[in-house]
Amino acid sequence: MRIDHVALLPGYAAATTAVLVLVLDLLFPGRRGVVLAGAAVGAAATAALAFGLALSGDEARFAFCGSACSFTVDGRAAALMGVFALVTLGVLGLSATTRAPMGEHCFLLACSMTGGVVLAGAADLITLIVALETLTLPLYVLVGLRRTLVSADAAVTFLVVSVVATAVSLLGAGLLYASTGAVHFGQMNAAAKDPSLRPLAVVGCVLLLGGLGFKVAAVPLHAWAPPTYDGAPLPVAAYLSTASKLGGVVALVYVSVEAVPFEHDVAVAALVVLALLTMTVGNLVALRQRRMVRLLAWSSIAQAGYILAALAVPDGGATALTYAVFFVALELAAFAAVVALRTPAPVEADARVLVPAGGAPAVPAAPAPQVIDDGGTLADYAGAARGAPWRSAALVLALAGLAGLPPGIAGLFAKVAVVRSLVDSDATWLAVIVALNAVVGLAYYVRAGAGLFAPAEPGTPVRWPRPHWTIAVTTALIALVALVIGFAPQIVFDAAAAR
Amino acid sequence: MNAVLVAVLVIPALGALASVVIRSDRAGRVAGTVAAALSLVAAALLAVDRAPATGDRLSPWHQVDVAWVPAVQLRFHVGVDGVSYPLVVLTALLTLLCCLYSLWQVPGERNGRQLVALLLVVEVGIVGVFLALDLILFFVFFELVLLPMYAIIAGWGGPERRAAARKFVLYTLFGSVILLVGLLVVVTGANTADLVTLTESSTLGANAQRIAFVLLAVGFAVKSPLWPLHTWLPDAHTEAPTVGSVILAGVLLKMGTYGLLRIGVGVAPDGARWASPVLAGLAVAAILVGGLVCLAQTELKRLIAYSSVGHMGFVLLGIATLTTTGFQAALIGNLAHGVITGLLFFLAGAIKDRAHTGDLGQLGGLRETAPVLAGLLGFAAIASLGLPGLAGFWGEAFAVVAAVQRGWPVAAVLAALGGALAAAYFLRLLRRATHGSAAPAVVGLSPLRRYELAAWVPLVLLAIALGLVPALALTPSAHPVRGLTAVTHAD
Amino acid sequence: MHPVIAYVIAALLVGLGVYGILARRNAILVLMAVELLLNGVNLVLVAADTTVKAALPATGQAFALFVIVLAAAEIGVGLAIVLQLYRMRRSVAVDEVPLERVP
Amino acid sequence: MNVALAAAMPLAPLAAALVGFLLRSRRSAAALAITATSAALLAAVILALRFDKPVSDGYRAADFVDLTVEFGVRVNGPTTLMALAVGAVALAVQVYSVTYLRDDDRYAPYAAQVSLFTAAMMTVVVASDLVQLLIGWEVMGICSYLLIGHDRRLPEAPRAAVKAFLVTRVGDVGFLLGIAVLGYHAGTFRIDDVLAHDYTGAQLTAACLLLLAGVAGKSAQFPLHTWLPDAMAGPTPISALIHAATMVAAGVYVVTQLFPLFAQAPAALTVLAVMAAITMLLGALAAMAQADIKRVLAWSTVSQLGYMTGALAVKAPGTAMFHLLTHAAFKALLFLAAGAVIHAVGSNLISVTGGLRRSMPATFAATTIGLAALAGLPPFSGFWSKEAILAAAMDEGTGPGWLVYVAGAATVALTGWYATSLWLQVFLGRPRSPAADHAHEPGPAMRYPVLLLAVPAALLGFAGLAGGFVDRLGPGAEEVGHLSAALVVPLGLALAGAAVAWVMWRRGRAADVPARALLADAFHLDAVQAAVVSRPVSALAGAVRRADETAVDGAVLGTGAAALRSGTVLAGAHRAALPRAAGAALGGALLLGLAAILLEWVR
Repeated sequence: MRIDHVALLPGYAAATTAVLVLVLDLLFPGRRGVVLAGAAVGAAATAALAFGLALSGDEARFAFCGSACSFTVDGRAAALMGVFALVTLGVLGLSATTRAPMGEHCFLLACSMTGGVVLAGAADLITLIVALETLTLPLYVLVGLRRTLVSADAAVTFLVVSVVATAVSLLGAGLLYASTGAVHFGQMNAAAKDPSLRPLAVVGCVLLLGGLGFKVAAVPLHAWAPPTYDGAPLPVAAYLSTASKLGGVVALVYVSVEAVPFEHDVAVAALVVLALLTMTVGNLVALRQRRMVRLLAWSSIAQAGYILAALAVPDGGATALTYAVFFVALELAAFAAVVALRTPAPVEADARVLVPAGGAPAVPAAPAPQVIDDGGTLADYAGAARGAPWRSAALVLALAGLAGLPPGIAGLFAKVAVVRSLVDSDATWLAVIVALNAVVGLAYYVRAGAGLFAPAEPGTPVRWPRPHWTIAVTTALIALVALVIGFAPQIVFDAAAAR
Repeated sequence: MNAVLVAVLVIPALGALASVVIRSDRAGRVAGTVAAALSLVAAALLAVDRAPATGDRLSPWHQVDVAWVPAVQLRFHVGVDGVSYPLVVLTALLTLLCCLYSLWQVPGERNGRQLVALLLVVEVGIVGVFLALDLILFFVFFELVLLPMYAIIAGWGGPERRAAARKFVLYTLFGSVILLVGLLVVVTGANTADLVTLTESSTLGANAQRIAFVLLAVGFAVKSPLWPLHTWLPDAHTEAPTVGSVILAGVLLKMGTYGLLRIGVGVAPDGARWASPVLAGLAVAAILVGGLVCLAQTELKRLIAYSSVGHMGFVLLGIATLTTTGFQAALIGNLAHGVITGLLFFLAGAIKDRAHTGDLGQLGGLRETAPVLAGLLGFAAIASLGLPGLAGFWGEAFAVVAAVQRGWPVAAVLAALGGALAAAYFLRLLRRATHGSAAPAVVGLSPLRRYELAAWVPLVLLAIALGLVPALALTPSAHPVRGLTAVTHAD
Repeated sequence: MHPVIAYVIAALLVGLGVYGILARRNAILVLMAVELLLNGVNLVLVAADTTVKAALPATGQAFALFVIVLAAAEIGVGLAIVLQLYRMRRSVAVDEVPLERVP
Repeated sequence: MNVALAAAMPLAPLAAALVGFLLRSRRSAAALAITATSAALLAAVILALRFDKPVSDGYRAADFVDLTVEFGVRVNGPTTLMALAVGAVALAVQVYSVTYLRDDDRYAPYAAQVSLFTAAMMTVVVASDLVQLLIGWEVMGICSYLLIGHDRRLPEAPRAAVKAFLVTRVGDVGFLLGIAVLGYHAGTFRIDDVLAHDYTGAQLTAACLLLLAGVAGKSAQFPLHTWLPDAMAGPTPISALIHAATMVAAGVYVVTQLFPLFAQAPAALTVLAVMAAITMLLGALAAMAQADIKRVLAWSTVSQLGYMTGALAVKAPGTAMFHLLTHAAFKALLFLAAGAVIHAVGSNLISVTGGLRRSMPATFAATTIGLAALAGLPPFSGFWSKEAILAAAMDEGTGPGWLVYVAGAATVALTGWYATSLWLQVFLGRPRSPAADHAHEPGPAMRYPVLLLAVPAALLGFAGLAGGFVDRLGPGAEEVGHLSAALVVPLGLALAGAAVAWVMWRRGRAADVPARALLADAFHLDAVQAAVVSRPVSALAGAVRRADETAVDGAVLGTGAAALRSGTVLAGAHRAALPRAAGAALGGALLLGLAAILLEWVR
């Protein structure tokens, strides 16, 4: 049993973070700031270790090796670990004003992060599924932490669909094992000899993929996403639509590309069906959404469709991961901007100038804002462009990127990469469908973006309340990252291709 | 000189940044305008100390070539040659004029510096399209224009602006995603995105070329626009603010025709030869439909928009003939249309701002109340109907000649009749708008302001200059055009 | 004992689970049904160890252990959340939980 | 030197025009216009005196790689004469207009437009390249459009202007295509090269017929003549300049310049002959029934142009040139004199004139000369040219020849009739209105041009006796200056026509010709044109617009609406409770599994 602890360092760091948070919460009861800071430091350390690992040397590191290894950390895996940590860091930064008890909030996020970090290194089915569950389980609680009806509903929805999906994927895994007798990615390939067991393997493979499809909210396993995102606190929704989804993509890539290439044609068929359904349904339903978070939820479903399409072509794994990373950055930026726009700083009911019915702004002492921490409707964003130009700019940037247009060049390159890999493997028809779906997508992104510029209805503040400073800083940083990787996308491409 | 090449792209970007960052509206507008002026200077400078023609097909005067995203074979490869140079200068010029115009006049007194900033961003995109020598880079710039233009229409446009802007952005995005697929078919097929390499020696198979050309043609046809993919244009023009219409008609449409010539024909010559008859048929249809619709059109800006459909039809007919005459006609037709239609939209905007109506039924007798405006409108209309001696003539007449050359007499006859139609509807326009006794709507119009004349006069002069000295536009493009036809007839 | 028996039982368990998930309105019962399904999976894994030539002996049993742990964790968290739901709704009927939120 | 002179002829007025559009004060505008036109005329005179041998020179103006266009000058005999005529008439009109438009606040642009027109016509005259010629050709058209529409008091002016431009433009479609054919096959548009290049018969016939369309438009030949009478809505000097002396003659001139091509295309010439015969008869018949002085002259112009094209049809371009020149002289004279009359009585109607002989002696004398020339009475200029044409037609002898001859002879009689009738009604008898009573001669600026033009109108015919002049006319001028016995026939017919007119006038029934309404409306050809062309086109336009908005755009909007609708439907499917989500997940996954199994089995 060989164990390379260096490979495990990020995992250790992540787990330690969780423990640290518990301890801090114990030592400094009620000191939200301290706990948050501790969690942030932990996440940052994890990220640092992961990227250090990614940059140190090219050869992969292994742990828990018998005849085959259960944990492999190559450049790509390390980079993915880093991304998980960074996303968690960002979400922590957005959580400053969450109404949930900070200790639990941070602890659960740290646990989830641990799951993500481990997932990135998983090299057999067991590790993969366990890590995925570690990533998901805390989220049930996170969604339900607020004592409100919507969040309880959301939590239950999430829970039920999730456990069902997990059961399905476990069934698939079981059948795969029953047909191949191996759980390590490398060996399943080699072991798949017996033709009589082939149908079993096929079903197992498809069921596994289907179950994993739940994580990326692939149609028809998607219906949980909109209510869950909408019911969850905004930071948690952000985490769900980024880290959790990235976890799903990683799992899908590992299974479809690494584990069961011998069933690739079947996997391809399943993935193409899922992709077509997902992108089309997601985009069309998103057209009719009135609430910001639901719109983002449906749009993220559609985006998952593009990722699945990329997966459907041979060696599309790298492309899918690339797209997923770009998407995560932009989606996180979008949610950050929404958080910044929607959650006002705790107190300071400062002199809030109201838009009068007509004439010059008057200055009445407006009532302190009731605490709002959900996305609200698109109409609630009217006047944001004038009231909060920078935050609006960030949101517009993110939406443009998700639509795949400049100034969000990152999104543009993501689309180009996907379409390119499709065209490259003579799936031009699929490329065309993806392209047309992008057009439908723009329709609602534009609507959401234009909503910011609509004139504010009289009675609302002209200057929007300023967000908590950590949220402001985090939003700025995330937006900056989203912008920068647009101009230096090669980093992501390389990382996704590094083995 | 390569520094200048980059400067042409960077200066407007910085200008846009400045005019957004600067707090005061006035100062922001001025900063943007200065940037526009500088970029015009830079663009003009591109003509000096050109590199000697190396390749026989595509040999830029100056070029910059830096790796950017190897993963998608994207290099930052920009360069200028005789085909793109006039268009670059025209773009810079029109942007400057629009910025000047916006210094004083912004529709509905909305925020002016943002408008200027958006204009500059659009300039970056369009100039980038004309300069790009890498297919993916070309696409990036092609997309860059989309949202700013949407914002210009939706933010500063007329009453129906939101719907029109929406239609514009979705329809043109449809075009450009198809274009993307086409470009990637080429890139993955030839395993390079470098336009020079692709033009010098096209390694694409015949079948790939056909697929690629069809996709590219559809993509560019939406932008140009080519009938029947044109219906976003009238709405966009009718609702867009004056400067928006000017940029849209003046240079934005040219991205389509330029792309079709530079990339469609240059990269997939066999595909082009295979599809050219269909293209020509559609072009002729565009000419006739545009003319006939204009003849039955009653709204000033809509009429001009549809006339653009007709004019672009001539340009596309020229390209479709795949003859040097046709290409040259298309290129000068591009320029002429940019200058003249830009002027027409300026004038139409001035009229609508004053008379508060674009309905030809309510206008009339303009020459009694505003003789100068009427005179300029008359000039622009006459230039636009392709009167010999003015810019419009060369493109249209020689598109017809090229059709005869290619052995398409029917197309030639129909196109020439389309020219007569143009005369019919423009004279109808003049008769409705300027002749007769003054209608109530045009009584007591505010006089022309100095900045308006400042924005218009350069276009008037350019229209005359291009008409009397076509060599201005034709001489620089002669060599590259010969190269292109060398491609299309290499068999 | 012939492994077929085990597989048949597993299939039955899975079928029961699926039926329960689709038919039950009570959240607790739905979770139970999932449990049944998972147990079917466990049975498959364990039985597989006897039928298939495993690359690594007894992998299936190890896997089964993990599945049991997972199931326990899910149930734990799940019950907590169902309790929360009960607090809010005074009912644990899943078909009273809307997917669409009326704004 | 000759090249420079030739270049100066168009360039001077062009400069004047470009500057003139910016001017406001009428004094400076007039000074500029007259100076420039005089310069052009001077250049023309010097060129005519210095001219020894044809020259041609130019530079490459437009490079279409395998086709090039050059701008340049090309001088030969006819060129010099044409330039003289244009310059002289233009100058006369500019001077005349200063007084005629005394109280018009838009004189400045008017003068500039006349200068621009002069430049364009001069371009046509000296052009060395077909495309360059086309430029002048169409700029003339637009100028005539602007000038016809000049008068704001006339409600019909804008319509007439549009009609004039459109009808000629339709003809120019053919002209452009003809040029395209010629230029494409010759690989160049230089006239000399085009004439040198040898085309196949088919190419030539096609090209020449296409060119003829343009010629018919500009030179108001049937069936494209309908715009000319309406064009009389323009100010009288414009009618004199454009619609009598020069522009309408441009078509004829161009054919004389390209005649070597036509000579090899007999089919085209036959068509031309038929066109000419119809045109001259139609014009004369219509002229008989007009009640408006200017319209009488307009229709007579149509008819006289028929003579010129007839001469071309019988391979006598030189003779056509000769008639073109004489006609330019006497028709300009007639229009300017008519302008004086209209100026005096304040109306175009013949019925309000009468007995102006005493009150306007100078105008009377001038008009007498002009009408005599028009009717073809010796020794006035029209006599000589018309005789030459008929003689040429008789010598040609073939079908076209006889056609032209017969039509020409008949037209001579009709012309004699309406010329005499007009002369009698306007100047003799007693005044028929108070305005005619108090009529008086116009100011000198209007009088002298008339009197000066009277000289060539009277004497230009004798130039036909001078050999040098005949050589200048170019080929096909053999008949010019040679009188034969055959001339008694047309002469007799002319006198007969005149006599009949005199008799009718004495009976006081000068106005009522048979089938007056039909003739006055020129056989309702306008209505025919409207029914056959205008209305169908506008109907088509309406239909196309509707189709474009409903079908083409409808498809686009329909797509969008369909997407939204399907979105609504799908969204409705999600308006449900949790179990549906779980069921969908489970069902979906299991269905995928089943599908996979089936896939396996079919394999």
